[in-house]
Amino acid sequence: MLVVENISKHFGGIKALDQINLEIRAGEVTAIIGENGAGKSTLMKILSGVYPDYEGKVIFNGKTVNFDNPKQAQECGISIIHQELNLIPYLSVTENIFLGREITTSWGELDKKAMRLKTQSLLDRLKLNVNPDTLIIDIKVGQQQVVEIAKALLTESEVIIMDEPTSAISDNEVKVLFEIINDLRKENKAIVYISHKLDELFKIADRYIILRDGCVIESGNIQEMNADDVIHKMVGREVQMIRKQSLKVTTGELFSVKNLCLRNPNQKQEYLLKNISFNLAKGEILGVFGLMGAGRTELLEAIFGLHPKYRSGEVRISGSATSINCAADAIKAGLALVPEDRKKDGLLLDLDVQKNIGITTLKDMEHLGMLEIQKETQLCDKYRSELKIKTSSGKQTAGDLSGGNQQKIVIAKWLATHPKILLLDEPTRGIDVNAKNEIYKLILSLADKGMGIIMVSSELPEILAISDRVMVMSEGIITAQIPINEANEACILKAAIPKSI
Amino acid sequence: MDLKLYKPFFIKFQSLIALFILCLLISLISDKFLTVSNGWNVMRQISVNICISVGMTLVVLTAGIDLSVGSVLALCGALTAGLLKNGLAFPQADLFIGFTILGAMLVGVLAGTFLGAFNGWAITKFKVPAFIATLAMLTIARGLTLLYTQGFPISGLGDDFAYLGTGWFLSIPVPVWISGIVVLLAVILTTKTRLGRYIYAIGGNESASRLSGINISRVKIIVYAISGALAAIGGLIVTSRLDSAQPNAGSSYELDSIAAVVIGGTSLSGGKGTILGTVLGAIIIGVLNNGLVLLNVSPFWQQVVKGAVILLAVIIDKSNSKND
Amino acid sequence: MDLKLYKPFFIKFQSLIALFILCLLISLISDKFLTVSNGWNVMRQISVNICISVGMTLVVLTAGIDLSVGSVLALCGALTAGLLKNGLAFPQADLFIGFTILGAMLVGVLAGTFLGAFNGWAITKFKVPAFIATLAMLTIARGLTLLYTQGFPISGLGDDFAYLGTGWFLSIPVPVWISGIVVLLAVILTTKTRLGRYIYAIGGNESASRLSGINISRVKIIVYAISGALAAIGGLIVTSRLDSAQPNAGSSYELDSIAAVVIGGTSLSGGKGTILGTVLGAIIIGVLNNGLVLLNVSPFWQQVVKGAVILLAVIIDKSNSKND
Amino acid sequence: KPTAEEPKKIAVIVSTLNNPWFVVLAETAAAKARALGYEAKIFDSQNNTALEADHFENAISSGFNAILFNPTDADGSIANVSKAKAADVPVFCMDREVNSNKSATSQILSDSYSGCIALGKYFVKKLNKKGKYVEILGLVGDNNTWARSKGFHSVVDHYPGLKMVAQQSADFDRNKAMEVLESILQANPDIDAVFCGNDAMAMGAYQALYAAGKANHVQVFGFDGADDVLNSIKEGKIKATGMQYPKVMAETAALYAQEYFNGKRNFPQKVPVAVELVTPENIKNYSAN
Ligand SMILES: Nc1ncnc2c1ncn2[C@@H]1O[C@H](COP(=O)(O)OP(=O)(O)OP(=O)(O)O)[C@@H](O)[C@H]1O
Ligand SMILES: Nc1ncnc2c1ncn2[C@@H]1O[C@H](COP(=O)(O)OP(=O)(O)OP(=O)(O)O)[C@@H](O)[C@H]1O
Ligand SMILES: [Mg+2]
Ligand SMILES: [Mg+2]
Repeated sequence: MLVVENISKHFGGIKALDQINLEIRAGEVTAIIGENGAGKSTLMKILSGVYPDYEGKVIFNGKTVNFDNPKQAQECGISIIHQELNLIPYLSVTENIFLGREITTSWGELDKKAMRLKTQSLLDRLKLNVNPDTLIIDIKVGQQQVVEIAKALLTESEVIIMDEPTSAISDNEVKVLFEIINDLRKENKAIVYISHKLDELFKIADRYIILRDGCVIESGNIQEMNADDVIHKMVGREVQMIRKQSLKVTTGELFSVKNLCLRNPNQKQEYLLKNISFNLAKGEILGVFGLMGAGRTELLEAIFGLHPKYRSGEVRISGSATSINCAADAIKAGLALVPEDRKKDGLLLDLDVQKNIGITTLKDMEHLGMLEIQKETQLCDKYRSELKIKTSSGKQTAGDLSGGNQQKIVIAKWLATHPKILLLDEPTRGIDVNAKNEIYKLILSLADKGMGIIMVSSELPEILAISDRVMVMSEGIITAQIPINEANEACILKAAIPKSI
Repeated sequence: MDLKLYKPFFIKFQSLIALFILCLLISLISDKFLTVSNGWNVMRQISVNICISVGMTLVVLTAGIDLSVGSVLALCGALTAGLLKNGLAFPQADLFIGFTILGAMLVGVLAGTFLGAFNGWAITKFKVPAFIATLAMLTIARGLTLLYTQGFPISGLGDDFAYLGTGWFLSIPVPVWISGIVVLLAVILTTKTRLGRYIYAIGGNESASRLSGINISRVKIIVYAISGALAAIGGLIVTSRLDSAQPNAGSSYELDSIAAVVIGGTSLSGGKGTILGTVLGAIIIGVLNNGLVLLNVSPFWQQVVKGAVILLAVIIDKSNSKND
Repeated sequence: MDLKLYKPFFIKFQSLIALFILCLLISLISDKFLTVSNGWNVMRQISVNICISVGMTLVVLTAGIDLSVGSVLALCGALTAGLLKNGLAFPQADLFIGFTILGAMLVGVLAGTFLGAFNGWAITKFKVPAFIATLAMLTIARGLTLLYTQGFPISGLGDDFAYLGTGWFLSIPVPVWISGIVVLLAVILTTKTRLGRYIYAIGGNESASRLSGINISRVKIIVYAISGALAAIGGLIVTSRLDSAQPNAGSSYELDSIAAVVIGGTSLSGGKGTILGTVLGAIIIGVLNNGLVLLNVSPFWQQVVKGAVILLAVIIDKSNSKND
Repeated sequence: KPTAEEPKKIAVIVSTLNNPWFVVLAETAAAKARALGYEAKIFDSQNNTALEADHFENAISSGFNAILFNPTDADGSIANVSKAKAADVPVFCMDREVNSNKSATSQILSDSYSGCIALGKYFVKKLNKKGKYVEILGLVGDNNTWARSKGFHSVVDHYPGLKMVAQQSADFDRNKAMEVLESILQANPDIDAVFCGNDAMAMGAYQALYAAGKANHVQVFGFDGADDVLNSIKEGKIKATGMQYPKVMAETAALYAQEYFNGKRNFPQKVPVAVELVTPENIKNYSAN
C-alpha cells in the first residue's frame, strides 16, 4: 500500500536516513524498531509530509507522491500521531482535535456544536473522561496523549502512523488503544507503530522493521522473533539485560515523610495528596507505581519543596525534621529530583552539555568570584565517562542529543550535588531499551553506594526489575507498600485501581 | 477544574474590578465624571486607540508585536487628506485625478493594509523578529509621512469629511460607531471563524500549528495587514476630528495600544486573550486620562499617577487570578 | 554539528558583515567617514547607547525587557545635576547638604539601581509582565523627572563634571573609556561568573532553572537593577556632555537600545546572545546615524533609509545563519 | 581644508522638523544659504539635546564652515555652541537663544516672553478683565513652554477677575490639545477663553470647542503665526496669535554667515526680531501662504 524506495535524508552534515526501502501493508500493524536517533521519527515525518525535501520516492497506492505539507498527506489518507505532543495549550480539546480541519456552516461560521459532538464520541471511544471544552493546559500529559490519538482518528485514513503513542499513558489507556488498533486492522487500515516498550510490540504488531543508524537492518514477521533477538538487531551487539541480583538487607532510616498533604491550588478544599507517610532506608530503591493521575509527580514535587504554600506535613532526613520550601533548600538537604518532563523542567536545551551538568554546583567552582571553567570541564568529563554519555564534546548543545543521553545529563547534573536521596520521575520515558538498561545499572550502583532512591514509574516491569520495595498510589493516597519478594503484577495493579470507579 | 473553563470570563472580570475601582474613585472626587456627555466624550476619545488595539490584539495573539501602528496611522491619514485636498497630479503627463471622500479614504485604508502586509511579509519570509520589522516600519512610515507632507499639516478637508470624526448618528458619535463595528467584527473573527482559531493556535504553539496544516505565513500576513488597516482607520478618524492631517500624529501610540492589550489580559507570548479584554483595557486607559484632566491633576503628577495606576491595575488582575 | 559550536561567533560574524558593507558604502561616497577624528566621534556618540544596551542585553537574556531606561536616564541625570548644583536643602530643619561631584554621581547611580530593582521586584513578586512593569516605570520616572526639575533644565554644572562627558584620557575620550569598561565588566559577568550563567539559564528555561535551585527572583532583580544602574551612568554621560540635565532627555532610547540588542543577535525570547554582539549592533546604528549625516541625506529621507538599513542588516543576518 | 573653488558649507541645525514652524525656519535658512552660493545641509535634532551634540560633532568634523542654529534648549545647547567656537566655526542662533553671551557669534531671536506679554494684554482686554480661562501648555519639559506661559501670566495674573480653572499639557500636539480640552469642558463647561502655548494646540482647542458647540462663546489664543491660525483669525474662529518671523530670522542668519566669511567679526550679540500680535483688526496685513 505504502512503499518507500531509496529514501535518504540529511540534516546539515548529518545523515539521518540512508537508502531506506520498505513496504507498509494494509490490514497489518507494522512496528518500526530502533534505538534513540535511529531515524524512526524522521522517516515518519517524511511519510506524513512534514519534511517535503528528501531523496528517493514514496509510492502510495501505486502512485508516486510528494507531499508539500502535512495537510496534503492527510487529505491523501495518511495521518500521524507525532512523538512530541503537538497541542495548543490554550485551546480546548475540541478545538485541538479539529485544528486545521474545522467544520463550518454554509456561512463560513465555525460549527461548534457539530465539532463538540464529534469530539465527545471520539473521546467516548477512547474512554477518556474529559469535558471536550477543557483547555489542553488543564489536562495532564497522559490525557493529552489520548487527545493526540483522537486527533489522528478524526478523519478516515488509510494509513495511521503512531510514533510512540503510549510514552505518557498507563496500561489501561494502552489497552483501549490496542482495541482501537485491532478494529482499524479489521477495517483493512495500515498501521505503523513505534514504541520503545518491546512487550507492546509483541502484543500488537504483525510485522517489524528494524532501523539502525538510518538504515533498514531487517524486517519480517514479529512472531518469528523474541525480545533478545530484537534488542540484538537493534543495538548491533549482545546486551546483557539487567536483573536485580538479590534482595538487599537495608537498614537505617535515611528519609521519612509523615502526613504529607497537598491542597489543589485551584480548589482549596480538594487534596491532591492526602496523609502520605512512608520511609526510605539507606541504599534502598523504593519503586512508586500508580495509574495516570495518581499524584506521584505531585508527591515528588511536594517533597522537593515546589509547592510550599499548599503543602503540610513533616519531612525527616537522617532523623531530623527538615523544612524544605524551595529547590535550593532541597538541594542543601541532600535531595535531587530528575523531573518527569526533561525538556520542560530538566534541561537548558540551548546551552551545551557542560553548562547543563555544571549548573547545580557552580558555587563550588567559584574562585574570587570568577568561575573556574576547567573545573566544570573536569566535572563534565567525569560524568561523560562514568555515565557513558554519548556526545562529541562537552560543548555540544544539549538539545541536539538523543533522549537517553539527555536523560543522563539530567541525572549527571544531580549526581554532581552528591545527593543522599535521589527522586526519579519516569526516568526512562521515551528511552530505548539499551539506554534504559544503562540507566538501570546506574540506579543500582548508586543504591549500592548508599544513596536512597525513590523511583516513580508507570512501567511495571521496570518497577519489578529494580525496586527493593514497591509503593502503590491511587487518587493521592498510598494504597499499598509491598516488599519486592511479595510483589507481583496482579497485587500491584489491584492496589493501583481507584476505588471511586 | 470547572472554573478553568470560564477563565476568559474571569480575566475580563478582573479588569472590570480595576475599572470599577477607578471609576468609583474618580466619581467620588468629581461630580462631572459620571455624566452622559462625559461618557460619550471618553468613548469618542478612545475610539482611535480601540481600533488600533484591536489590531494589536490579533498581532499579539500570534505572539507578535506591531510597533508601526502610530506612524502607519500618520501616513495613511496624511495620504487621505492629501488626495482629498490636492488629488493626484502628474504634471508631466498633464494628468489630474481628483478623489471623492470615499475614494480617498479607501486609498488610505488600502495603504495601511499594504504596509501591514509588508510587515507580515518581512516577518514570515525572512524570519525577522516582529519587533525589528515593525520598528523599521515605524521609522520608514514616519519618514514617508514627512516626505509626503514636507513636514506641514494638511488642513481644511471640509465638513463632509469631518462627519467621520465629529458627527453623530442615532445619538451616538460616529467614531464610536466605527470602533464598535470594528470590535464586533473582531469578536466574530476571533470566536466564530477559522482564521480566528488559527490566530490563537499559532500564538499557542507555532510548530504544532504548522504540523496541523495551518499556513502560518498566510495567517500572519493577514493579521499584520489587518493591524495596518485598523491603524489607517484610526488615522482617518484622527484626521477627520482635527480637520487636519498632522505629520507627527500617532507618535508613541504603539505603547498605549500595547498597554491596552496587556491590561486587557492578553499575554505577550501569544495564544491567550480576548478582544473584549482589550476593549476594557483601552477604556481603563481612557478613563484614567480623562479623570486626571477632570481632576485637574498637575501635568507633572499625571505621568506618575498614570504609571502607578497601570501597574496597580495589572497587579490587581494578577493577584486575583493566582496562577497565571 | 561543528558549526553549531561556533554559533555565537558566527552570529557576531554576521553582524560584522553588515557593518563592513555599511562602512564600505559610506566611505565610498564620503572621504570624511574613515578618519580618526570621525572614528572617535562615532565611538563617543554611541557610548551612551552602549551602556544602556549592555544592561538591556542582560535583561533580554532573561527573556525580559526594560522600557524604562530612557526616563531612568533622565531622572538620574537630573538628580545628579540637581544635587551638584543645589545640594539638598531642608529649610524646616535648617539643614543643607552639599555634594561633591563623586557624591552626586553616586547618588544618581544608586537611584538608577533602585528604580531598576523596583522593576525587578514588581516583575518577580507580582508576576507583572516585564513590558507593563517597565512601561509603568517609564511613565513614572518621567513624571518624577518633571517634578524634580519643575520642567526646567538644570545647567551650569562646572568644568570638572564636564570632564566625564567631554574629556580625554590617554588620547581616548572619557565616555569611550566608560562604555569600554562597562562592556568589559559585562563580558566577564556573562562568561565568567555564576550570575552570568544563571542569566542564560533563566532565559533558556525558567522552570528547569528553578528546579536546579536557582533563585529566579534574586537573579532577575539584580539584572533589572544593573540595567537601571547602567541607564543612570548613561544619564551622567549625557548630562555631563551637555553641561545640563534635560527633563525630556532619553525619550525613545529604549527602542534604540532594543534595536542594538536584536541586531546584535540576541533573541528577544531569551537565553541566546552575547554582549559583544550588542556592541556591534550599537556600532551599526551609530555608524548609520553618522553616515547619513555625512552623506548629506535629507532629514526626511534619513528616517526612511535608517529603517530600511536596519531591516536589511537583520535580513542579511538571518539569511546567512540559515536555521533559526 | 576646502580649497578656494570649493563652496563653503553651512550646517543648519534645527531643534525639530516635526513642527511646520521649524520646517519653515530650517528650509528658509538652507535656501538662503544656497542662494548665496554655499552648500547647505539641514540637521534635525528631534528635540533631543544629545542628538544635537552629535550633530555638532559631525558637522565640525566633516568640515562645515558655519552653523545656523536653532537650539533645542537654552542651557543644554551652550556646550555644543562652545565646542563649535573652539573649532573656529561660527554659530548663528535663530529664534531661540542660548544662555551665554560668549559662545555664539550672534543670536537672532524671537522674543517669546515679550510676545506673550503683548498677547496677555490683548487677552485681558478681550475678556474685559473678567472670566474663566484654561491654559494649555506645550511639552512640560521644554523651556519655550515656560517662556510663553510666564510671559502670559506676568500680565494676566494681575487681574483677580481672571480665573484659570485648568492648566494642562498637550505636548504642542493638535490632537492632544483637542482631547484635553474636550475633557476639561466636561468639568468646566462655562469657560470664556483658552490660551494655548502654540498654534497647533490652538487649532485643536478650537476643534474641541466647535464640536461642543461653544466655538462662538469661547475665545482661543495661540502663538506662532501658523497658516492655519492666520486663516482662522480671518474667519473669526481664533482670536489672536503671536506672529513670529521664522523667515526673517533664517535669512538674517544666512546673511550674517556670508558677512562672516567676508571677514566681518563684530556682530551684535543679540538681534531681537519682534513677535507681532495678530488680531482680527490687523489680520489683513498678514497673509497666509
Ligand atoms: N531537525 C533536525 N535537525 C538536525 N538533526 C535532526 C533533526 N531531527 C532529527 N535529527 C537527527 O536525525 C537523527 C534521527 O532522529 P529521529 O528523531 O528520527 O530518531 P528516532 O529514531 O525517532 O529516535 P527516538 O527513539 O529518540 O524518537 C538523529 O541523529 C537526530 O539527532
Ligand atoms: N494543572 C493541574 N490542575 C488541576 N489539577 C491537576 C493539575 N495537574 C494535576 N492535577 C491533578 O493532580 C492529580 C495527580 O496528577 P499527577 O500528574 O501527579 O499524576 P501522576 O501519578 O504523576 O500521573 P503520571 O502518571 O501522568 O505522572 C490528578 O488528580 C490531577 O487531576
Ligand atoms: Mg522519534
Ligand atoms: Mg506524573
